[in-house]
Amino acid sequence: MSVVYSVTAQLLAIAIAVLGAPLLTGWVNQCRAWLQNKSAPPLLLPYRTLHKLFYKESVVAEHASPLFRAAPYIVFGAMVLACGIIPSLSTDLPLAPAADAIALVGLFALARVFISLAAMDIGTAFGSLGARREMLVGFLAEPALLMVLFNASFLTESTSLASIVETIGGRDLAIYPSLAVAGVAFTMVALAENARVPVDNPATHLELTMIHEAMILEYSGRHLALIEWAASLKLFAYSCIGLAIFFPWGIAQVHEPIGMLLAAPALIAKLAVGGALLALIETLSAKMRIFRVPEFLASAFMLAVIGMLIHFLLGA
Amino acid sequence: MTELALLPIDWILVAVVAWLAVGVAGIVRPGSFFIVARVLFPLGAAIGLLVAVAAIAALVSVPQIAVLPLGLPGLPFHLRLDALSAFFLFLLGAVAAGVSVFASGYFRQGEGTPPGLLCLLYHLFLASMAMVLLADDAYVFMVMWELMALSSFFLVTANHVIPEIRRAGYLYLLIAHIGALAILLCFGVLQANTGDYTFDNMRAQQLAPFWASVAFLLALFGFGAKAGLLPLHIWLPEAHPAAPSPVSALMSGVMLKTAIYGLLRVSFDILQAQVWWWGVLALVLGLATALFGVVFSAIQTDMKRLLAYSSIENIGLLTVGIGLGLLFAGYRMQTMAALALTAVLYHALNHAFFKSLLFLGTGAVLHATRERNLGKLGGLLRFMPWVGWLALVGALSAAGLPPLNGFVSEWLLLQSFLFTLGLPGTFVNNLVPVAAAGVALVAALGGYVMVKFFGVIFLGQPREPALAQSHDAAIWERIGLVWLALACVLLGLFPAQVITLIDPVTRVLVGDGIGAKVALHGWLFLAPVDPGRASYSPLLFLVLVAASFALSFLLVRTLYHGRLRRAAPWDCGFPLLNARMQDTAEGFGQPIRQVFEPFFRIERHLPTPFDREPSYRLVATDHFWHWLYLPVAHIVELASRTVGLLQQGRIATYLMYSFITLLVMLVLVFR
Amino acid sequence: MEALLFVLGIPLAGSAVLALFGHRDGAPEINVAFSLATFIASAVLTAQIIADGPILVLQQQFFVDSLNVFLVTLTAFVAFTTALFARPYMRIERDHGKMTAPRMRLFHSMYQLFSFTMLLALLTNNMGLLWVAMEAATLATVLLVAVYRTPASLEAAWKYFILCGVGIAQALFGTILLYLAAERVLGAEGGGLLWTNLNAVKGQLEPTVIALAFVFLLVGYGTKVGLAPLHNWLPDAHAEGPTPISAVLSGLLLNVALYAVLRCKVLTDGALNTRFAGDLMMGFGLLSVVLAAFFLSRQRDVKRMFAYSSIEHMGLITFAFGMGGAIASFAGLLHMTVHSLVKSAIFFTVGHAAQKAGTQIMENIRGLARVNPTVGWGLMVGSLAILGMPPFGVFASEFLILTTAMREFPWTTPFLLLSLGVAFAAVLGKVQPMVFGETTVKPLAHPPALIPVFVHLGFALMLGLYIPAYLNNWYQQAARLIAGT
Amino acid sequence: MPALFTQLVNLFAALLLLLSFALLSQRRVLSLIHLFTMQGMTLVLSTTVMAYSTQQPHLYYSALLTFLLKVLLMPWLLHRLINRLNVRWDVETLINIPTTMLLGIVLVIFAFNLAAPISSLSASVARGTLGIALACVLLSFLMMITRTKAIPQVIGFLAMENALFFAATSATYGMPMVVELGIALDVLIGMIVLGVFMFQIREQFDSLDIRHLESLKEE
Repeated sequence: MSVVYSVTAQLLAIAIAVLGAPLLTGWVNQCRAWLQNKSAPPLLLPYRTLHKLFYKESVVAEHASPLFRAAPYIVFGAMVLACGIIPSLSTDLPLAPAADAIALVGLFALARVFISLAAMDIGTAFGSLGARREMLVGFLAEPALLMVLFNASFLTESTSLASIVETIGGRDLAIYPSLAVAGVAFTMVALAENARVPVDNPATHLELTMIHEAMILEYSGRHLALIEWAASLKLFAYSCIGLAIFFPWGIAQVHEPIGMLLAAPALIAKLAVGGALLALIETLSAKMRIFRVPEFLASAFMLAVIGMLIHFLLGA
Repeated sequence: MTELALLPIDWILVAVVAWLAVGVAGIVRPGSFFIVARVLFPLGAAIGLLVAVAAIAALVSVPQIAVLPLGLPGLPFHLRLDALSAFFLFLLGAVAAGVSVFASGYFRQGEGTPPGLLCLLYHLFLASMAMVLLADDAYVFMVMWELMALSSFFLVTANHVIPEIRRAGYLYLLIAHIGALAILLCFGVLQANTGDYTFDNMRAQQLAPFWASVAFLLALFGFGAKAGLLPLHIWLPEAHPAAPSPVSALMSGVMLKTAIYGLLRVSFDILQAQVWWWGVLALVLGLATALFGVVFSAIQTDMKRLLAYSSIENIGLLTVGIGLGLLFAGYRMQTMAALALTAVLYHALNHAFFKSLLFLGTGAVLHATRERNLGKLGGLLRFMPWVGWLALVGALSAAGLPPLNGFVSEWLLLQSFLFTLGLPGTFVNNLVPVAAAGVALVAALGGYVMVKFFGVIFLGQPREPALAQSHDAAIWERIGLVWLALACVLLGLFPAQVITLIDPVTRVLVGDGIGAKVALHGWLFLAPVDPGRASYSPLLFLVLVAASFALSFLLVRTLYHGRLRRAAPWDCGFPLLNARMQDTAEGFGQPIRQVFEPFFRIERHLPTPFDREPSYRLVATDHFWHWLYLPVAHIVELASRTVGLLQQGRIATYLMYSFITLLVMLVLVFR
Repeated sequence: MEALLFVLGIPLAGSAVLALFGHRDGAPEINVAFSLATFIASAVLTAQIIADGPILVLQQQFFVDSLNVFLVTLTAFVAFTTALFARPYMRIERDHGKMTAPRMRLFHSMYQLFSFTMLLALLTNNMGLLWVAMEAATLATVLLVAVYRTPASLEAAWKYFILCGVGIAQALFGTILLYLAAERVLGAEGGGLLWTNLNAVKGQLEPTVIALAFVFLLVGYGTKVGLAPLHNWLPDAHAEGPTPISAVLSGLLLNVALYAVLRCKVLTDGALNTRFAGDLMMGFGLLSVVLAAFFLSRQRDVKRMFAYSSIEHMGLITFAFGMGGAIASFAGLLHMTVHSLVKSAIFFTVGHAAQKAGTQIMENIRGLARVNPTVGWGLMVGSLAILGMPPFGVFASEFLILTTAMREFPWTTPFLLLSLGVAFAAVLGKVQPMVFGETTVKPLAHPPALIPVFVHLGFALMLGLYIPAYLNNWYQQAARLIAGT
Repeated sequence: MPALFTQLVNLFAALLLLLSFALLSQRRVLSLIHLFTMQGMTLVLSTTVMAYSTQQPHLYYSALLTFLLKVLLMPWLLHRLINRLNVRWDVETLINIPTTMLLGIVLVIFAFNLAAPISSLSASVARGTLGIALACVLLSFLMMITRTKAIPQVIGFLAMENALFFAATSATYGMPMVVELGIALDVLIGMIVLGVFMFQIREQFDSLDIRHLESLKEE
């Protein structure tokens, strides 16, 4: 009986992620437009974009290697798996043991490496430039994210996301200073990883500043669609990580189908708020020069480490 | 494995003798290229396999002892094959098999030393490494240790016409020898004036903490010199690129591990890891080494130097793990120590495979293009697909990406950091998170380095027109590469099984292991303590990613279409785009150079607007060379000049020396 | 008994014969033949000693025990191989016009006389005769050092003569004091100079006199051992004399001088029952090792460099004997053996290398391995062996010495570590480009004699990996003798 | 044994010391040789006295030997040498004479103090002589250090041999005959070798100034 529940929970989680991720992107864009007094694009625009791109034929450079064409699928797959193991609705996920927090970071790294390699594959100036910048962001963002997760792990003596959520969510509301610091770090990392202002601007193609867009410049058609989708999946995944660690309440515990019915609206609500907050941050902050980025991320890294030190000093 | 007529140790001795025989056979017809390449090296590879199999057998069987009628009177060669030796012997054999097969296709006519001599030195190198791992008394250990250094020295200087290579070899042998002297003194302490140099006796000695620490420090210095720990790493980026690629592969992949073996053997097995601050020392030293290595490898423009620095990084990570193990063992937390050591051993194995794979890959590239400078390579994936894709496997595992092997060991290492809560002492407790952060940073930078390595060599467009003619690796080389790549994948996918094999080794070292617990949770999942705490299943991981890959692929094809048009890359409206405009290796390293500015000693030459032919040159060198080695050399030179004044040719002065000596001694008698 | 007479008689007769025919064409062969005969005789003698223990013959004037018999064999052997090497070498020198017929005669007869004095010094039981033999050895070689008659060689010989003469005079004074001390115990007719008698009564000898005597003896014989700061004659003499002489000086003379010191040390330890002698020897040894190491790193002349390396190794051996104890003494004896084997082998290769390049300046000797691999690799392997690289015997002894020092006298190890490191850097850094790289040397008229080189290195290799039982027994007995246990 | 002999031996010993000082201070080569001869003569006399007083026959032989060698042969050789090479100049010293003398006196005191405990043990007639012998050795050592020409240096060397010989005869009852013979032989050969050298050096550097022999050094 419980197996059925857990399997359904798993499938549901993946399905919500894959289908709902563009919606989240759309929502963020809409909020941003409102905040900037622009006429907002329709909420479902991302879906239309994806449809259009899938429909178009994809143009590939002559000497593109198979790696170039495989990369979008790998990235997409990685993101799907990421969403599959992050407890968004329920902590009772059969796939969760496949990868714990560290493996999750590894998963993101895998995606990053492949997209960067694909970007270098064509051999245009932009591609390699973007790849370099992406790796620059990555080599600081990854350890920072890992340290954030470590904060939670030290707190709960576990690296498995499910049990982290269960432990923190299980306790009654308490303020963990280490987690608070880690939360700030996580926000900064999330901004950088999802190519948002102030680190990168998804809406620009200005070669001086662009990171993510520079890498995918050569992509078109279905490949581009997959990458865009993967990007929104990544945003979704990060939001879910944040919610799972810092606001775990409402996520269904083991073997309670009713809880799952409650969890869905809770998740949606939390995501809505989170998206709005993200839009707010993007509106309030200005894009920074590319070489400010390491400092930005380094400070995130430091914050995460300090969080751990605080934990060891205060024992909380 | 009892159905073997001989014990594993006998098999390994047979293999050693066979290796020597192969080498000697090579010297019989030194000129004959065919025999050496097509007969002897494959033979050596087969022997390597034998060693690996026998080692596996030894891992699961009781320690075995052999005594050879050689050595000093009263001190014959004691050999002992316990789990620790067996583990490293397996590493040696398996890697050597792949490298030898590759080498049989690699060595060409007319490159420096005649092939027969190379064959002799190469197999002498292998045999001496095997003997080092078998050694059970100080004398045979030292003899084989130095023999290893010597044979590799001659291998490094195989192409001795080039002065840089001679210099590299010189530096290598010098530092190796000084390290060996330190190890010698370490054994001198350990034997505690009993005149009995067997390791058994050394285990029996109850050294005072002071002497134990002296011994440990000497060992750390000696083995660190061989492993390339800061600040004794200086030889490594010189010697590894100088050697022929198979030799570089063996040196990076296996020889450095013998140093790790020695450190484990002395600090855990013989000294029983008594003092906790040893761990702190090793931890800090290792962390510094790892960061230094990875940062330097990020800015290299020579592909083999890049790999050499990355070896320094990995040695650093191993040392961090050892330090953690020492720390835990110092506080008698054996299980945790076992976890850390499992990570160390696992990573040693992984590094052996992927690093030799990468070095062999560079060897193939070198032969195809005669070019080591990353700035002159590129786009080779199209011309040499075999090397390219196999190198990709190596690069991904070196980058520590799931589901390949590099990730498993890094995962284990980070896990063992997460268990430091129980450690007493605020200092240690504050050190640990910082160290963990450092390890994470190093791992991420490792990813950066590998993207640079693979992307610049194999992706993009050829930076030189000549590259278009470069041919793929021949069959022998392919076999070698495939063997190593396969090992990387398997080690990545079946960690639980590997750890059950590592278990007896950690039992030798700290009397505890995690194999049982891991086996408890089945073959699919890797959960060192319990799944609720941490678990990882690379196989499932791979399956899931692949599944979603396939699913999305099929869906896209079915719901939409598979139309694809080939066109020229988009030139952003600038029609004269060419291969030279790609990001260079220097460019790719530039962010790191900016972020880690203080690490380097940079000499930059920028062109001015008025230059006739503007040129840009940037040399980033090692601070240690200028701050440590040159001063030492200067001091020695100064001292010898001072001493030289004694000998100024006048006989009266010489008589004066004798006279004064006489008087002084007479005073000594009657004081 | 007879064997002993042969051992001493053959070289004496040889020098007489060669004094007559030494300038003929066949002279080198005669030289080899006599040396071979001596070697055979000494081998027989050794066999007898192993068979029926120490002997004391000719009114106790000659005494053969395990300590000196192995040195006798070693001496005879190295003298023989050196003669083999000298055969083509001196021919080439003659072709180069550096040797004339009378000089060849001088060389050959003096060569035999030298080996006679060495053997006499080893075999005699009489401290006075020992002194006489040592002095005679100087006199026999001093003219050979000057045999080229170049200003440099004359200067070297002059320094050799004066410094060693003065030094040895101190040794004579020491001997007199020894006799003085012995006379009070043994009486005027008691054969107070016979080592066996002295050894028998060493417990009753007057400590102060013996201490004083040992000081003089150490200064005297130490000068010939080449202990710093009494070593100054050694590099010059080695560098300027013909290479066979450099080989025997390094390989034999130093050993014999050290043997004399050892005999005296045994008596002194017996008389004083303190570490006095040992400490002095350790001090000298350490000083020599350190100084020599730093000298090594500034040499330009190849023979001079290896002369300093001899000083370093003699220092190491003296240090080992100074430490005392069974293991260290064993190591010292082993080191004596392998050093004289390896060092003479090195001088053989160096001699040919210098002949090929027409110079002894190392900057001008390049890439030997290209033109003549055997010489090149011989030099390389020999240098590595002398630097203490296993599996050669030098490593075995250094292993024992260092490990013993680390526990008994830890304060000495930094010095040893430092100087061994510096020496390694110096010698390897100079030899490597000589052997490898682009070449500057040209082939020779006569085929070089390299069998001795590889025979020596082969023995050194064997001693590093496997020490035969009977050899081991020698070493053990001798070590017991020296360590006085 | 009668005190007379002891006094005689002591007298000769004092004479020997005196001669050593004279050697140390003397500039002219010819007179150096004369002094050396006188030293030898003193040695012979003291040896004979010892032999007579202690009834040791072999001391007579050694006295005879000394006479032949050190009184007749050596001086003759030296004379021939300086005639052949005609080097009869004054010898300038490295350190000026008075300083040398002062050093010498210090050495003598040092030697006496050194020998005091030993000579009290000496079984032989002449107790004080050992100290004197030691002093002579050190003095001739000093002489060798200070002289810049070859022949004076050699004379210093021979004087040292004399001192040693004196020590051998007076402090002990003389060395065994075989040793004596050996020593004598060595000294003889040494002289000859030296002579040969002198000529060689002469023909190479056309002078016997050993400051020409300073080229072999660590540059």
